[in-house]
Amino acid sequence: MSTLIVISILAIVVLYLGLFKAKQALLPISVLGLVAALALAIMEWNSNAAPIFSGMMHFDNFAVAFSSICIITTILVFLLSKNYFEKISDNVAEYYTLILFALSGIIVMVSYHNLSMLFVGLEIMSVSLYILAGIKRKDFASNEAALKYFLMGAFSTGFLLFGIALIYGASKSFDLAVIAQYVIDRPTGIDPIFYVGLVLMIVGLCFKVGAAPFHFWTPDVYEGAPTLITAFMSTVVKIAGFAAFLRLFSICFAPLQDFWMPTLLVITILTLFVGNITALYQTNFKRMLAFSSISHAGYMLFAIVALGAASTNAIFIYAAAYAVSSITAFAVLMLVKAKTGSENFEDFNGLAKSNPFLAFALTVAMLSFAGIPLTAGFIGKFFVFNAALAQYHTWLVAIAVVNAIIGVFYYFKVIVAMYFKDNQTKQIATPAYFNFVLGVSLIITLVLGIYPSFITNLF
Amino acid sequence: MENITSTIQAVPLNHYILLSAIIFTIGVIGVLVRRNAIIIFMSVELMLNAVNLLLAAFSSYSGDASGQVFVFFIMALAAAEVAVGLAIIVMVYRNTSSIDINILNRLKW
Amino acid sequence: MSLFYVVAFLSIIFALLVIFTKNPVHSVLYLIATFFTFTIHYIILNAQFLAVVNFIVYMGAIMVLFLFVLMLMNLNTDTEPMKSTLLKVVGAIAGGCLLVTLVGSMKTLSSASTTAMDNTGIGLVENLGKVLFSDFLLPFELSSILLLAAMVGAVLLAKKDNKTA
Amino acid sequence: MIDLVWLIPLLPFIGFLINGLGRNVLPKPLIGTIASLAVIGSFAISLSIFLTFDAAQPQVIHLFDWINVGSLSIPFAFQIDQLSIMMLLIITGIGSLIHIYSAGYMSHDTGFGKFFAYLNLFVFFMLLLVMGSNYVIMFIGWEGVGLCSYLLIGFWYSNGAYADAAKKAFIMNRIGDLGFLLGVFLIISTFGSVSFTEIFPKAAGMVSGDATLILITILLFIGATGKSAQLPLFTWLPDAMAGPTPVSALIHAATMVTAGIYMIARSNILFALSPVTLDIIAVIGLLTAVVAAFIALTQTDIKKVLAYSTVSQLGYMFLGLGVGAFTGAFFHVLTHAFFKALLFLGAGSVIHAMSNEQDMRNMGGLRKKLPITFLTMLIGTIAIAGLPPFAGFFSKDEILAHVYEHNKLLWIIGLFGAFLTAAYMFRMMFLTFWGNFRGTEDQKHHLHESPVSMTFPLIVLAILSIVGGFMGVPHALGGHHWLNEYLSPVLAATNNILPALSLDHATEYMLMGISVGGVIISIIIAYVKYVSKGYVPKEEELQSGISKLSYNKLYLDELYTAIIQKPLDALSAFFFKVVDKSGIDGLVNGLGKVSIEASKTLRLLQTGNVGFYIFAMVIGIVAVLVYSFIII
Repeated sequence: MSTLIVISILAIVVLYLGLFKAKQALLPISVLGLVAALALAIMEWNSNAAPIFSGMMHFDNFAVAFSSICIITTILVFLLSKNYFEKISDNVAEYYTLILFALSGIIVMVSYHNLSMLFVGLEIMSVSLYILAGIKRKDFASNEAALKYFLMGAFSTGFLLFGIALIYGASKSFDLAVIAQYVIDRPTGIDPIFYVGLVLMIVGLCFKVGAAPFHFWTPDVYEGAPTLITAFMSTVVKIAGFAAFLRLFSICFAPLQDFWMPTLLVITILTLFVGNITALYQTNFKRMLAFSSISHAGYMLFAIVALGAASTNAIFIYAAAYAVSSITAFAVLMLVKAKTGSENFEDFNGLAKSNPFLAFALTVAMLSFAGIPLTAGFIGKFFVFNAALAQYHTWLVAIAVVNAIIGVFYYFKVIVAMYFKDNQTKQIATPAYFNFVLGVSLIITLVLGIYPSFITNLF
Repeated sequence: MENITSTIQAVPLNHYILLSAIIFTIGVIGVLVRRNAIIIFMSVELMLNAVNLLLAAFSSYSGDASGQVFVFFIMALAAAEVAVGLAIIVMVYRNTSSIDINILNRLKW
Repeated sequence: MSLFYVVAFLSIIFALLVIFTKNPVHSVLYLIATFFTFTIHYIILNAQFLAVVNFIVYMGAIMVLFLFVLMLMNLNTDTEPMKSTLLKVVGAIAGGCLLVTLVGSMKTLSSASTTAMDNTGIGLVENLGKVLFSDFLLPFELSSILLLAAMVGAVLLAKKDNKTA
Repeated sequence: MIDLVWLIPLLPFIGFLINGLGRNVLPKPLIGTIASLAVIGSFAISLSIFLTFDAAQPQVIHLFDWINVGSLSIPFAFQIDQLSIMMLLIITGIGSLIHIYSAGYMSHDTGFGKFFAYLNLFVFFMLLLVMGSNYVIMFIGWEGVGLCSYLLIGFWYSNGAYADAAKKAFIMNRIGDLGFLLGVFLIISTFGSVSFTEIFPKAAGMVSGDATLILITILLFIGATGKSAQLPLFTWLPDAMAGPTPVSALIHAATMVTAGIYMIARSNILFALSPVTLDIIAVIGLLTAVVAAFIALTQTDIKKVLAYSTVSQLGYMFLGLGVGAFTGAFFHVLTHAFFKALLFLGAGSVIHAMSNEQDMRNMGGLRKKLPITFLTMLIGTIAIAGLPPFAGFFSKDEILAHVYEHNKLLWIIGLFGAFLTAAYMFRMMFLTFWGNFRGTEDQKHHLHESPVSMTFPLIVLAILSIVGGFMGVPHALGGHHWLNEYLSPVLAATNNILPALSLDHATEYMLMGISVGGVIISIIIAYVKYVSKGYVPKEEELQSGISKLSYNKLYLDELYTAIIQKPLDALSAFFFKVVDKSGIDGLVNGLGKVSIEASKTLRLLQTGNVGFYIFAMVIGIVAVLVYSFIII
């Protein structure tokens, strides 16, 4: 709870700093505030918190873990933002404010204990993102991204709400504990509208995490939005979406697994294939990352399909691995784009010669995405697959492994471009902030890959 | 007031659900068949209102106020969404002089 | 009893008119009419406060904003090129399928809740206020963040650029 | 000593770090020294472990808990037993020699530091592969060596074809990895563990022919076909010759490509209980051995001949595994490592002297100019041809003896392949070292014996190729097969299931006699054709082998050519063109094309039109509703 308060107040403070033209103070204060929020969040670890505010919010270990990872990723995104926003807009303070608002919504999404909180948190996040996607006002792509995201987001919200309403109609409450009790009390004879509500909620949540066939917004919005915002969306937002998804299903709907599992299974498989196969043909690195994020959503959905004791852990590890690798990829992309002006694979040619460190960091990130051992991505995939195996989804794992192999090809396209192709280009100047972020991500990726016990036994 | 209460008691809850579903679907169809971003947006509002009605009906029928409270949150969202959405539409209109969603196809494939 | 059906019929008619009228301004007006029928529904449902709020917020604020933007953009005539008839039909069919499946999957509703509770007071502002400011205090406070974010964003996006980029 | 086992992989890794970070700073001699010392240090430790190790049970050295998830615990641990010790010796021993050799071979290359960094990294991963105490650690090594191989094949990436070769190697290996990974997941779901010491005792209690075991072993074997270049995934290996020659010697002859055999030998109990899989392995291995031998017959690139020869020899190893001769197959891994590394390094020496000329048609008469290279390569060639008492004789003979007992038809085909081996290997020797020099004046002028750093490893390997076979002298020849006894703890469970070799000595003598006799005849034929007649293959004959065949058949006076020579060449050309280039490459490229086409088509769904997106969403929602409520 204190984390949420700190972040909300921080957002307002930053907004006022912008009013007083204290631009230099924006970044340090935002980062410091987030560090404080992170510390407050971690202090709640194992405090056996009970639901607070009449069961609205429950800051349990799940919430602590996911809010920590979201806050850390946001800090990394902020560190990359040095000088970035200034270039595209005058209203730098509003940027920070909106990202912080979105983050506060995300904190709500990972700690809700009542559907109204889920709804409010989700909408705080979404509304902030609609704005952030379109913040390059003069840029047509950014405009298009914002409008597409907004129209489709609002549309999907309608379905989510309809689902919530139906679940309320059946269970007569928005409280997760009451809904769970409603399900447990009625092994048979659950009101049919409850099932319909459940399916509509799956639809709404699948839209937010970008699962097929509700993924269509993802590539366009990711490509059109400013790169830094894309980085934020594809990491923090996606993780929050999954945390909310998992929280709802593990608390409320676990007993109904037989009902929703087949549906989600089909969605998962579809997501994996659509993401991976479409990514193969992309020539634009950013768009490839968008499709790859769809396929990663597929892998994370796995852990929800195979909902069980291991799911939380699996998603957490996968999300952590995915977040740091994405941050690296977007950081390098921003640097390359700043120099060459475009985002295609050819722009990475010869990077290994001109900027060995950038190339190495990106290589490790790609290997991690591809799930090559000794990187965090392998551990993540291993846990997710293992969770699925534990529920006897052997052939599902087989499909996922096939997809993992397909995925390797497009990730290696970048590595090939960097190492096996020449391009007489000068070195890209890397600001210290970027080196720091890349270094941190690199270390996290490798350490998690080699010694994952830090976080594998949290839950 | 007594008159109204007796009225509601005669209407089955199913009919409210049906009405909401119809209005909701009309909203969906509106989103599907129109190209004007503002009309699409209005159709989304129609969908949200269908949900509001549903929640209010459930709330009244079960004698639980929380459903009606939830309607407030949806209204708050609707207000926020309208502000942001219209701002986005205005922004797009300034750049393209159109609010036809079909011209938004630069980002694809 | 028949009041509900009359109003429901009107709601559906107006809603259909919203989406099938060519002139955007007319659409907005039909939407206002639809919302008005909703207000009546709320009254029938004994949700008096909700009825008032719906009247003020939707019809008063939101719809005015819509009209304002339409006028601002000078879109009050039917300039919108309509989708081809085929697309319209396909869209309508898809929507129809949605309705059928939605209703179909809710097929046998449990009969227990077909009649309303006799608790006539819950829709009054006093009761709602109690619930809102006790149980739902946190989401209520959080909606302020939502509104603030929307406000900041709307200003940010829609204001005129002072820089001529 | 065994406590120091973690140092074995660590030393090359440190070498990798130093050379990787200091590749542009450190002087070349220092880089070469560090890299070589790192591997030599590992070799010293391996050797001392070899000398002191006498436990009957595998020793597991637990480093730390790597992954703990539910009941499944995957430690980061090394397993030291007789099998891994032998592999360690090979990897670090031959690895050291090749590092020393590379210091001379690569001395003019601009990517010297990078090269040694990759090489050290490769050794590190290879050591992980053989030392891992469970399938997941093995998989780390498995992926790691693949990655290094990829980087090293594409080392001279400025040549586009080389980068393509790297890509091909990569794709084929990924197909193999798919099998391996699925196998591992199936093992997890079957046994609830990935550690060898837990799985194998459990597996030993299962019935032979258990369906799950068969599935597991087939999946693992698919993994092995990718890494060890077996049909149908063998075509990447010849292309991988694009890499620097020491890489071919180390990775694509001595170590990485034998990983598949190591893996199967490691899981011997699983395979012993799946007779179906063993039969598949035997057939695939034999086919690979013969097909590759045929293709090698007409190759003109000296490294390609060796590459196909490697594929063929790997086929023999799989054949051995398939007929249950686990010791024999592993024995062949060891001896093959000696003489194939020797041959590659020798070829490297030739290429070095010829200023990077690889085509044998431009060589000839080199034996006087490169005496050490010639002598050592001759030893290697005799060894691979299988003349006693050189190393290859004993190992190949042991495999063929098992095959003979298993199935006579397989034996005949295998024996035929062995004759082909002798023929193409001596063809290579004669074309390269006999006759007159056919290169340019410039090259002739430049001819020189290689520096000591390159000839020293050749000499060491030549000695090993001579004496290496004595570790497995069969009882028939008065030996007691030391290797068999040494490996018996590892294969104990398997030996209880599979019958031991029961041939009497007279049969064994007969088999040896037939194979030696046939090999000598093959050598004589090659001598007559390439030395006495001085035949040099010409471009157009290679191009149109099949069409010319039908034309020339009409001439009866060319009976010999028509009956023996031409069919062989034609078959060779057929295998090369149809199986290798169009068949398998076509299939792999086709798979690639299909996915790319799918990608193109799927991509078009992303029309950019919001209306369409929303429409698709609604369809999706209807589908989900229908699926949830009506279908289920």
